[in-house]
Amino acid sequence: MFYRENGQFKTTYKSDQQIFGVKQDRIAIIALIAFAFIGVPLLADEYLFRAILVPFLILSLAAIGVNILVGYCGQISLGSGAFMAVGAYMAYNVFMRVEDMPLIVALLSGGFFAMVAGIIFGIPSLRVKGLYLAVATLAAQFFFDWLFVRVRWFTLDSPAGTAEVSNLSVLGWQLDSSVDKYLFVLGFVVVFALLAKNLVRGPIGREWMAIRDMDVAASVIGIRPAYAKLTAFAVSSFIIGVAGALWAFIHLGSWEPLTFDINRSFQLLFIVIIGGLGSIMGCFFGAAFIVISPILLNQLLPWIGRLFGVEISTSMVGHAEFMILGALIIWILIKEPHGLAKYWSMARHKLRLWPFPH
Amino acid sequence: MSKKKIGEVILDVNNISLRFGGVKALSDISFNVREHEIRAIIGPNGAGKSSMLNCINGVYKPQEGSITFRGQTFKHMNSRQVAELGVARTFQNLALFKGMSVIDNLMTGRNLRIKSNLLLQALRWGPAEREETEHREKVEHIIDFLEIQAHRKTPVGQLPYGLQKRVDLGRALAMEPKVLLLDEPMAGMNVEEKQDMCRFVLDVNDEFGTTIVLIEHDMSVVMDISDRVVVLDYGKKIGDGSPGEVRANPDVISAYLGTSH
Amino acid sequence: MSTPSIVINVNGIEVIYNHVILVLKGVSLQVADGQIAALLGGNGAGKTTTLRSISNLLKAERGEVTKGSVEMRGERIDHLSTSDLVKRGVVQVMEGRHCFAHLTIEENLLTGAYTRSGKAEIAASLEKVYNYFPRLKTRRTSQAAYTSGGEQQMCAIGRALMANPSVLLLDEPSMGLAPQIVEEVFEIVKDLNQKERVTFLIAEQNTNMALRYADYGYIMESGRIVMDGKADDLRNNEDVKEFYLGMGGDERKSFKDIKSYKRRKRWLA
Amino acid sequence: QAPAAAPASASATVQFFPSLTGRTGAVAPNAAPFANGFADYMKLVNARGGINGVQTLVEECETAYATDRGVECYERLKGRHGGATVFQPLSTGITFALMPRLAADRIPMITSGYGRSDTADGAIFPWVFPLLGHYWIGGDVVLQHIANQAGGWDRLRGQTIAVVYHDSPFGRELLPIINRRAEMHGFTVLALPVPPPGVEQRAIWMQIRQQRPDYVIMQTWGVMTATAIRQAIATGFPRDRMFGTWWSGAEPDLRDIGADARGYSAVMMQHGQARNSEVVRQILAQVHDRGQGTGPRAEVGDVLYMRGVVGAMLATEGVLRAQERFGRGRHVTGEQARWGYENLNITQARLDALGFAGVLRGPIATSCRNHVGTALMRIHTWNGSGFDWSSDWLQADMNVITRMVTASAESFARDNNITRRTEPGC
Amino acid sequence: MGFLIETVIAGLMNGVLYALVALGFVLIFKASGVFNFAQGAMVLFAALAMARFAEWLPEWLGFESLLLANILAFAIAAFLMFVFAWAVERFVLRHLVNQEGVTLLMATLGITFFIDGFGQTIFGSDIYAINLGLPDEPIFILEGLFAGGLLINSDDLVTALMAMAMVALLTLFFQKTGTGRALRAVADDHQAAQSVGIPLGRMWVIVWFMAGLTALVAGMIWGEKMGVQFALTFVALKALPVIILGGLTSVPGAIVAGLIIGVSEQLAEVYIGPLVGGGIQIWFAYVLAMVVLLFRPQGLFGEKIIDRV
Ligand SMILES: Nc1ncnc2c1ncn2[C@@H]1O[C@H](COP(=O)(O)OP(=O)(O)OP(=O)(O)O)[C@@H](O)[C@H]1O
Ligand SMILES: Nc1ncnc2c1ncn2[C@@H]1O[C@H](COP(=O)(O)OP(=O)(O)OP(=O)(O)O)[C@@H](O)[C@H]1O
Ligand SMILES: CC(C)C[C@H](N)C(=O)O
Ligand SMILES: [Mg+2]
Ligand SMILES: [Mg+2]
Repeated sequence: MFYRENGQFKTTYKSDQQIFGVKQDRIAIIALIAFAFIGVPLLADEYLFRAILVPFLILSLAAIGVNILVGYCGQISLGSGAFMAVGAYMAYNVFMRVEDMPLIVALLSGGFFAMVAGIIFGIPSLRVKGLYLAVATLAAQFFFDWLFVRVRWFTLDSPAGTAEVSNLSVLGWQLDSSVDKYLFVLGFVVVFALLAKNLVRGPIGREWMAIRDMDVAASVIGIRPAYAKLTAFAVSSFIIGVAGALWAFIHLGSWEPLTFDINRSFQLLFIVIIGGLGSIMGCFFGAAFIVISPILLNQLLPWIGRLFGVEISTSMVGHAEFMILGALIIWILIKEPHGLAKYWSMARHKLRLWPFPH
Repeated sequence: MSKKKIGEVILDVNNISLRFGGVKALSDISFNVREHEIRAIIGPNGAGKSSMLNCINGVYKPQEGSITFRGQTFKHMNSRQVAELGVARTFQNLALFKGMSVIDNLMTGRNLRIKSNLLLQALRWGPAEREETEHREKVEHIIDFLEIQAHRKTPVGQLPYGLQKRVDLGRALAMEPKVLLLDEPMAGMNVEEKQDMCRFVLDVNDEFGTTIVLIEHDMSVVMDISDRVVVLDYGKKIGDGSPGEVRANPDVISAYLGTSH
Repeated sequence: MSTPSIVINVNGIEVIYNHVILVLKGVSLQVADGQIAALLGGNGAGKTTTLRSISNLLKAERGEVTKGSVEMRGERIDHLSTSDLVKRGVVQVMEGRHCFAHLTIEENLLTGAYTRSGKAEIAASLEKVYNYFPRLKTRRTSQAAYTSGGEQQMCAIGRALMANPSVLLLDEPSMGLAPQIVEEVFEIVKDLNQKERVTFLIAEQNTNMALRYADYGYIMESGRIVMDGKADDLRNNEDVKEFYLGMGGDERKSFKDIKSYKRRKRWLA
Repeated sequence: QAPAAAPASASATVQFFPSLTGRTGAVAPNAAPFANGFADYMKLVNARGGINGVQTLVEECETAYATDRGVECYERLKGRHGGATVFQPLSTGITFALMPRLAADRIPMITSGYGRSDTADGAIFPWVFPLLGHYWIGGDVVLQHIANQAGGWDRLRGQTIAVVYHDSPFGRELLPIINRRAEMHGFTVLALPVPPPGVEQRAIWMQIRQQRPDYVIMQTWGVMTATAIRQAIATGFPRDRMFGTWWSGAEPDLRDIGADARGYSAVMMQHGQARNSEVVRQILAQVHDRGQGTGPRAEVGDVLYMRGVVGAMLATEGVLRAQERFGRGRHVTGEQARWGYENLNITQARLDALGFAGVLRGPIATSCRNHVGTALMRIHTWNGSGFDWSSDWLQADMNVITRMVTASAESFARDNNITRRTEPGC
Repeated sequence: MGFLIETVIAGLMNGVLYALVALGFVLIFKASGVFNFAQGAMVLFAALAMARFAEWLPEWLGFESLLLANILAFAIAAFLMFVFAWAVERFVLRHLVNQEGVTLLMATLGITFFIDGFGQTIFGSDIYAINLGLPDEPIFILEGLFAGGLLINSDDLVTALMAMAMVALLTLFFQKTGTGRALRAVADDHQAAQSVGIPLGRMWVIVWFMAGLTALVAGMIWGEKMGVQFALTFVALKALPVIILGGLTSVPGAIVAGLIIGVSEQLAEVYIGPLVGGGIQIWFAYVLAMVVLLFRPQGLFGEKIIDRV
């Protein structure tokens, strides 16, 4: 009845090391995943799938990648958009150029190439720190934006330099309807989220965090900063690359480099910070916030206006949306610099103590 | 108490000099540390004590001199190598991983011993899981030993200073080092806590035979527990010997101890 | 003898960090004008937190005073900003040094005089600080980050002196200082106290030193004041002797002979 | 594959025209007048009594010229108010992203003067209508105009033409026709991409100063155009050798520069500024004078405003055409409207009746093979405070264009496993 | 040869403008440790205010003097920047004392969103002109020496002078005044700065106002050359490689790096660009800055990054 861990004695370290230590958590998560796979397809409509759920899931995935690098390893990156682009374009090339290429392999290969790019552009991190590094990663952002526009080879020489894919299928399963697309993306996201969680709570995750928190001390206890940073770049950009490929293949179907421009990088960083640095769960909260709130504002404002009998023009809505979003972001940062994930853990903490606080 | 057995020289520092621009942090320092002993380094503020430790574990690269560790001689050390050779240390200005829990901090101390690769870790499968559990057991021993069970999962940044110091020690212990370098482990503690800390240090020294190099300003601690003491002043060595000898050394008295002690 | 007026009056404060962690559970203490008060207690007892709530540095740590009040000479100061307090002469030396890493030692000291005007007076204060800590003078052009731990501690104390304070809150001033310097620091404290009537509240682990110089002492344990009294009385209290001064009976026990056995403190029983 | 007539549903008493706008951000100066013209004309249609009595309804959704926002807007609006009739996304990037979705949702898209040029081939792109022109036509006409001025195509041989373009699908869409013509007539193309939003063009204009091309063609949009012209002034490139395509030749681009920009020309998809046209008079009288104007009154009749008006006219005329087949005075579905757009035949008389005399030239007639309807263009030139026509009606060389369109559409069909429609007339 | 010189001059002039925007970043970073992404939005906001008031005031008050309109508009814009600085402190920074760099950076992105929307709401999103009365047409000099002469823009020269003056003033301010020292202290450690009695709030208002003024000057000059429109915010992105190349904390660094980047990207675009398809300006500056960082992680003039145990 109560949310308690009392009485759930952990007799082995193994059980103490589970992802969700409290039994109720475990049940809740499993129920949530089951609901996502079974309940949501029954309830949601086309708009929800296409305009909200699919982008939400893919951005969550990308944010997990960013969080590994920024939140866990402490290397601020503003180049995530570029790694999404690398994932998208390379997956596209693999998919189109190789006969009978299975979709999943193509998507993963996008991740692979993004990983290579990530490692290369991660090399400055061995010398450069903090905000200097952040700006240096913009080099990746602008370089790849340029590359995919300029070098026609990447877009199979299409005249306008766009890429498109159609008729996707996995082992005979046609990904036509929005439900199919949603389920496909969901599957990817769940698997990757679990793998990522395992990494960050394991030895490599501790190396990353150690580098983040105090790199000199980390090297004194035998952690090689180069290895830790580059693996973080690799794992992170792999995940981001896969997310990029999903975004292009599943969400858009047809895209251009602008899809992955610097605003995308900022957006991802927002997700991670609003959600909570160093929290996988936070990525989902952050993505939900960033995906839903502009849309919600955009639809809500005219409605609110009408309540008061004023017609708010589209441009006014557009500007107000910017202002409110900006203000909301600041507000969240002020209220909880550790992001929405902190609320999550605080809520659990309180629930655990409830009804006896302190 | 049984007289402990002090062994051969394990760490030999030869003619180390270290400069930062115009500042001579260390000039021509030599001393050695024997296996199983507690070796204290004392000296006034800015004497170069911390810098000495930094040279030993590769954070600073001295311009001159060499360091011999268990028979191998190095011009200067490399942090990773030193860690692999079995040297661990704690820091004067707490260098913990603030965002991580106590357990995770200690677990980083075991990272050198992790064998499973990234893929296994991601899947948390078989060997990786088993390995993790083994290391966790070791770490739990240390946690028990340092009596910080209650704080296992607290992010260390939120712990009070004194406990952070303990975690710092724990992280070093988790490496199961041959030699442990402690930089003012008892600063900011009251007597009771210092007593605890001394007990830990002595226990480590006794039970695991760990060699200890200790920097400390509290003379009573130094006098009570160390076997031999080096005294630095303005980067120079001005004394070396048993606590008693050092306490009687007039240079040391004027430079460091003052008259009231 | 008239009782000296109370300068700092902390009135049953509760402090919560991060909205959840209750750290101070009703702490009250008074520091009288011209007094040296010592705040003693183990790690995590809440000494730093108490000082922070007086100097109003809690907010930056995401902590807040949820109950009680802090008064200075009868006037509530819990809503004043730290810089206003400094202007009124209340200055805190933070635990763990906190020197301005990129500024030189001298620049660090000069920022300490931020609230003051008058070039000559500031120059005089600077001279005074250099007199107290000659070591700082030799390192004056070095960036603070590149000085040793002890040098930074001196810099932090010196910086606070530059504000010409009337109430000085010292958080573990002796930490990391060589014994001689510790002695000097306390001599400086006594000097300022006697010559310039500066009031002190010192959180200290070095109980021995603190009680030697202090007039009055408070002992904290897990967020409460568990004992207070004249410094001399505390020094003779059996528990304080055993736990804070390390004396079993009358002899100081050697650190070497500590047993893992611990006696429960009487006031916690 | 004409859809069967659907029973008019009771709820659908209005015909819904979603409007994807760019009222914020770097393209706002240019995209906002379009949206205003579009909305005002729809109001005019309603004031005139609707489309055979069916009232039009416009709902805007702001994309700020960003593709993913465009996709969200599309998803949001497509099902509203009885279903979207037709989308006009006002961005080539967004048209690319929407194309795969149209067939599944059975909603057509009008891309007047933007989008993929090869969508002119309705046999392969049944849902897309680049009515009145696409960039290949525009490019061809500009070159024709330049050739005419120079004294014939052969005079271009050996000359250099620089193309300053928005580095996006929009900008690049112009290049194939220019390159094709360059091959045919032996001039050199200097392609100069400008990264959006286009505020940094100094280096490009330095290059132009160095290479001294004979002409500059601009495929720019939003603030990029104004910046280009300012840079041309700063580097002394003669304005009368600069030619824009229709999105780069409107008042907001030039107003603040004024006299310094005199001589700059742009190819127009038929209409330009039309302050004195009948339709403008009507809009002023029946919309603005009744206090229902969407944007500032001063802007009514401006180039981009008129383009919005024309866009709305095409959208409603298609519905009208569809009603002829599926039921007069009834709401038509997107699929039915598609049929209407594919079977347009707007004669000059009809245009005159609608108030477009002197603005557009008919007939605008479409078919399965021809989703453009007409390929007539004119050039106008900035006189320091407004535009003057500086050419006759010009007709793109459809021999060249159609071949390019078919080849490109075929290759698209191959890559995407689309089969050419086979019904009669295709 | 003539063209090379022209390209270099064009680069230098661009560089001056980058430097002006970069200065705003440096100011705020140096004085509060905040990496202020809103600098670009501030440039836009200030320029919009200036442009619109210069247009509105003569209408409202019924005078015609361009000079007067510009002066008044400048004063109002400056006042708005002060209000802005005050609001930023009051509503944002005050509540974020002692937070990590990234958090502060994100907060400035929030500010960016806010003023982008706010500025366009009150001032509109069309293209507006700032007319300082400087001639736009180029001057050609040394026509005897080079074919076609050397092209110079007179407004470029004015710009360059203004930038120099600002840099000189700011450098003096930081190195020589007590406030300058206090600002640097704040950047190092918010809490400690508080503890010595530095009023963080006032400091922040001061620097943000100063940065606002730099933004105004930069916006005015850009606006004069290019017109004022939303897209101006993107110019700020160009200032980023400048500040890391020059060093986040160095005022002269911003200028030198601005010039280096201005010239080198111009040369790169003109001479290398055509070989690889053009448009390399967009990344060249970043890659250049990144490569330099590999050798000097703190930029050319930045303070050495300190990490000690
Ligand atoms: N910023 C913070 N966030 C959360 N908890 C905190 C924070 N600062 C202190 N605490 C908690 O408050 C309690 C009291 O800490 P405080 O620093 O006041 O102790 P102290 O008496 O000064 O100890 P020490 O002698 O070790 O410095 C501790 O349990 C600590 O974990
Ligand atoms: N990285 C560095 N750069 C410049 N000078 C340094 C550096 N590290 C240490 N120093 C200088 O070297 C001298 C010795 O410093 P060290 O930290 O070793 O002193 P210490 O003996 O540990 O003193 P304390 O007891 O105060 O900690 C000091 O004067 C210090 O300023
Ligand atoms: C108005 C717009 C449709 C024009 C735009 N530049 C494009 O083709 O993308
Ligand atoms: Mg030291
Ligand atoms: Mg404390």
